[in-house]
Amino acid sequence: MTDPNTLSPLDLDTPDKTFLDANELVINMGPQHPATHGVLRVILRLDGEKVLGLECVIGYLHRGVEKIAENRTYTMFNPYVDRMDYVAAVSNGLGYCEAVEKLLSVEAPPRAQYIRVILTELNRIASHQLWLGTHALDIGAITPLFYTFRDREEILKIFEKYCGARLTTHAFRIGGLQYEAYDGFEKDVKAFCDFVKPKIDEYEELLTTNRIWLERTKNVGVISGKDCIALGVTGPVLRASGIKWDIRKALPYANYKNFDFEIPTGQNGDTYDRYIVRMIEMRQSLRIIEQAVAGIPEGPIMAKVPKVMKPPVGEIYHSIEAPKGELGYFIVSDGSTQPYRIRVRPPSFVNLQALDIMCRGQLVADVIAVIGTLDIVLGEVDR
Amino acid sequence: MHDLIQYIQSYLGSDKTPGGAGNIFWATVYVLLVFVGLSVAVIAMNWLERKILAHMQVRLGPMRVGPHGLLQPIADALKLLLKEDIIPEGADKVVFWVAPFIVVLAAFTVFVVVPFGPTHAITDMNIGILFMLGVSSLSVLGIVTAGWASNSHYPLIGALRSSAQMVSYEVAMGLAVVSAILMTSLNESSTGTLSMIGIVQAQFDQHEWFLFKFFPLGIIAFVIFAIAMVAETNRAPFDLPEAESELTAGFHTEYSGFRWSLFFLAEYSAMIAVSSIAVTLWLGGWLHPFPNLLSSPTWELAFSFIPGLTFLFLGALCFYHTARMPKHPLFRIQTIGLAGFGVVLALIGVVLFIPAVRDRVGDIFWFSAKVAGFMYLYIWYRGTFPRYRFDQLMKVGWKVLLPTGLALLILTAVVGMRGELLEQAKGVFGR
Amino acid sequence: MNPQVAANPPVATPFFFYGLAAIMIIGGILVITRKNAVHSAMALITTLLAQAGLYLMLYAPFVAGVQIILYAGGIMVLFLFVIMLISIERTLKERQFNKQWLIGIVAAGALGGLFIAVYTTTKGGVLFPPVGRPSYVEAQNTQGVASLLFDLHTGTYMFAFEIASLLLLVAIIGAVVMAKKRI
Amino acid sequence: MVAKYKAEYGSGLNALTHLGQNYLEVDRSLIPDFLQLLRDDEQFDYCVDVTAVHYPKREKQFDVVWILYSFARNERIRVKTQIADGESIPSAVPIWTTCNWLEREVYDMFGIKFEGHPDLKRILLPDGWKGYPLRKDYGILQQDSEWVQINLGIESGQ
Repeated sequence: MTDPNTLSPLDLDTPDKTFLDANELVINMGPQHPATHGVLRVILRLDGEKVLGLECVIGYLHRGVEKIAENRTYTMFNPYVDRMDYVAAVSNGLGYCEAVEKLLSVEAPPRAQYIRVILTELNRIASHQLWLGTHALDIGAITPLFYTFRDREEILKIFEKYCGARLTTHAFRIGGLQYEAYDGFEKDVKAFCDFVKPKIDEYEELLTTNRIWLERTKNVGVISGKDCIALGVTGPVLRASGIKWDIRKALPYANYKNFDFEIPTGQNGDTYDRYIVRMIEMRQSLRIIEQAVAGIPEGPIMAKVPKVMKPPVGEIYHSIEAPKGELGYFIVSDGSTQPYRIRVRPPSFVNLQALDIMCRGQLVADVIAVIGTLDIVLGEVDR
Repeated sequence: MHDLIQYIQSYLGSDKTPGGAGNIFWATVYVLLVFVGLSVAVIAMNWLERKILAHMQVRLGPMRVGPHGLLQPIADALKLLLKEDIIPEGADKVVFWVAPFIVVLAAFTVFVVVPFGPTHAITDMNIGILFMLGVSSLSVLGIVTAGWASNSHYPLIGALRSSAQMVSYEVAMGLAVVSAILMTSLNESSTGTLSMIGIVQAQFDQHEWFLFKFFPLGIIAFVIFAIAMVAETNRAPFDLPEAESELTAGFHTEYSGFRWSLFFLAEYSAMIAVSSIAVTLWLGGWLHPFPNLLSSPTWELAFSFIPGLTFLFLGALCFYHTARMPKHPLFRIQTIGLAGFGVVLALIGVVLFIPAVRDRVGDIFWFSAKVAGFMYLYIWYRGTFPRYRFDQLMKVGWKVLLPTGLALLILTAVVGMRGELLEQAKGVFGR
Repeated sequence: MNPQVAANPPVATPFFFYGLAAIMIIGGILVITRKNAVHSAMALITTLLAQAGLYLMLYAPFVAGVQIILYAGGIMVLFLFVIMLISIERTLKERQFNKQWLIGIVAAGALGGLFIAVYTTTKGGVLFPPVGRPSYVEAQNTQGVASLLFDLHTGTYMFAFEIASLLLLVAIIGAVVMAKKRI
Repeated sequence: MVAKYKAEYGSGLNALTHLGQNYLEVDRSLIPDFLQLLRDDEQFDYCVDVTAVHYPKREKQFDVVWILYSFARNERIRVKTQIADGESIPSAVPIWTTCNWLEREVYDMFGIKFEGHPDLKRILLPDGWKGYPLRKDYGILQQDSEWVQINLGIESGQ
């Protein structure tokens, strides 16, 4: 089934056959389960508490986003992408807008680019904060959830002030931005940066050196860089496995090449490394935001885009580094106002495939930790 | 009639527990008092846990039902009692019925020997501590049967986990307890005892809490017990049997309404019970701080004022918050309620100053205060720690606590008998 | 004469004795007649607890405590543990009594006969000592057990006790070896 | 690179660039071997996505698209091939494990069968569903009403 070259051999423990005859138990986790982050159903095959294998059943949230796209114009489809990864709606919008802009061969003006970067990075922090809270909650630490939600609130307030929406923001338009940054936008963002830095220290204080946290996350859900590549796993999970790859650096989009930031990597590819990588990513995002706020230029915020968009015949694949990994849009245009086909390459969907390999031989409690650490959003998995 | 009154009064001058004096009337009164007190404590604990946890987590907690959510536990209790009692289709009805009662019975029965004061216990058993450990271990039966009778995977796994957990931590717990019992006998005067009252008395006689005896052995034993008792009561960070993110709610997933509330009641009273053991064994039970040093009548008088002062302080706190209440007509009833609550607390405080009362409740107050400290620790743990994984839990129990406990037991014996041992060594080598 | 016993005459002794005995017998019958193994185990627990009550009545609180902590608390939990992992549906279909019931009845009859014989021959003697004997004294029970077991001069069961614990240790190791191929 | 393979495969291979993105049009017959070659010799070790596009008016109705990325070259490439309705195509799971779910999704949405796929079944839609929603002849309001009525007990899922 799998090529041994691409996939390191799994240490698959078959139950010890003794006269007591190891009991194999099949457990159905979800679709209604507090730790599956939505409506994910995981069928676990257990030997006692040890996981022999698992299968994900997904599609409970399937809304046919790709089909909807074929029946909407390019502009009309823009808000729909927010509903996929609803905790990182801004990133979704950025990917879509940039893909269509490429198809139209226009480029958003610099000021718009800067604001886009600020909002996207803010959204990355928000997404990671939500991940941290729920992940810690899954592992049993209930307090970080409230801390992260308190601080995420500040980001949502900025979004709300900017575009009126908190969750499904629809912040960007094809060709730039609809709204000019409100008065005091820079000040708010700067204040937020100053506000959130000690807060991130606070999360770390609660967890990073907590012995139980270390025991629960170290060497749990280990995946090697090789397996990550074979499975197409991207984002923090890939970086925690030691592969220094971030689309913001590898294939820069927006104006990320203007900013100075680092790509954090881990060595072991375990849950703890993924936690550390995401924590550093939050700080790096703050760095980007600070640079962007300092260098935000004056100028128009909207490129010249026709009212009725009719991209020339052709196809484009454009991807960005969403908080969860590579978020790609493959758009086929037939020259009409409606896209002929839009394919979304969802990071959560592809990353979720790795769940099986990461959980084998671990315990039930680790499945929870691994689902958490993969940072999936079922809205994006099922689309 | 007169005989009856005399029978009732005859106990009052006694220096024994009602059980010890064989006075059935007062024993019954004590049983009722403990039962009511415990229920009130559980209700208060419910409110406190929610409030304290909330404040640890930068939120307010219950604020709507009553001033500062004071009536929330009552509302919860009402809701639970009125809820539909669901018995799952495939469940084993009889066992499903019986299981919560086993748990509650086990949790409440242990309070028969808990010494709230030298005479304030229902009875003083010769095997007090053994009885407590034995009966509290029975609650495992209820948990296991509850999980099995639900006929569902999650409860079954939860039940298996909790039984394995409780059985293994009982061992470490037992070792720590034995080392404390050993301390009762390891001095010049006293002989060993298993009686709860006797253990506290021994601490008084030996002029130190067992926490500090044979430093640091006492503290280590206490720490082992303190860890094991959290595991015994299935609380965070050892709350795997009811790990909601993994097993939804563990062994009581299928329970609802009244039967579920019994589990809740049992969990909290078990927490109080094990805390009582810890207080009795290591923290000097009902003794106030420095009972030997500060034993002059003046100090006794000063200490006897503390319970009343505490309640007055709580009352004052209520009045302070009454003053801070929003001055809005919608809040009028709440403001009045809070003020009323403050008045009740202050009245209790005043009553506690009456000499006859003062002399009798001092012990109970100190005991409760120490137990309350442990309750706060429980909440603190819950707010701070992530949850252990099952194998790690077992590792901590068997590979860390058990060997430490064994070594500690031997060390305690050696240190306690060092005089005799030296003597013998002299006898052997001295010639 | 122990003052404590004198001050606290036992209350309603026959009532409690017969009550506990009845519970024990009913529990014992339920243990063998219930088809559901968990129900049997519950009945057995009841029996063991009633037995602990009888020990208490015999002024042997230490033994009663050990009975609860070991049998009812420890061993029965492990029993339940194992029973739960066995499919109940399968056990329900199995035959409850095998062909050895005849031998069983003979053995039980012999044991019962022995009890009756001992009871009748020693009535008023060793088995039911008169009130006031030292063995009544609750306060000395724990120490009494300990001195019987461990005292250098009066202890007669030290060797037997140690042998029994060694036997249990061997049993534990054997169980581990049998249950787990790789240790 | 392209020139080398062009020489080898001739008309079966066509290299194009659109909007600065390279893509290869490959004949259906070359498919598993050429993908294998791309991974082994050209270091395209990361399969970003597998998808399909439906052109009902064409004779060969489907475009199957592999989007590949090479970490070593930092380069992305698309491989396209055309197949007719009902035709199957070799699975790429032995080459990139990630194709497992991606191919399942393509099967789910377009009904394209992948030979040698370890577990080809529907992934997003329920197992008993009839029809392939991303085909152009499948209306946006269309549904498997039979399935809805049987499994959900309601008239319509709209």
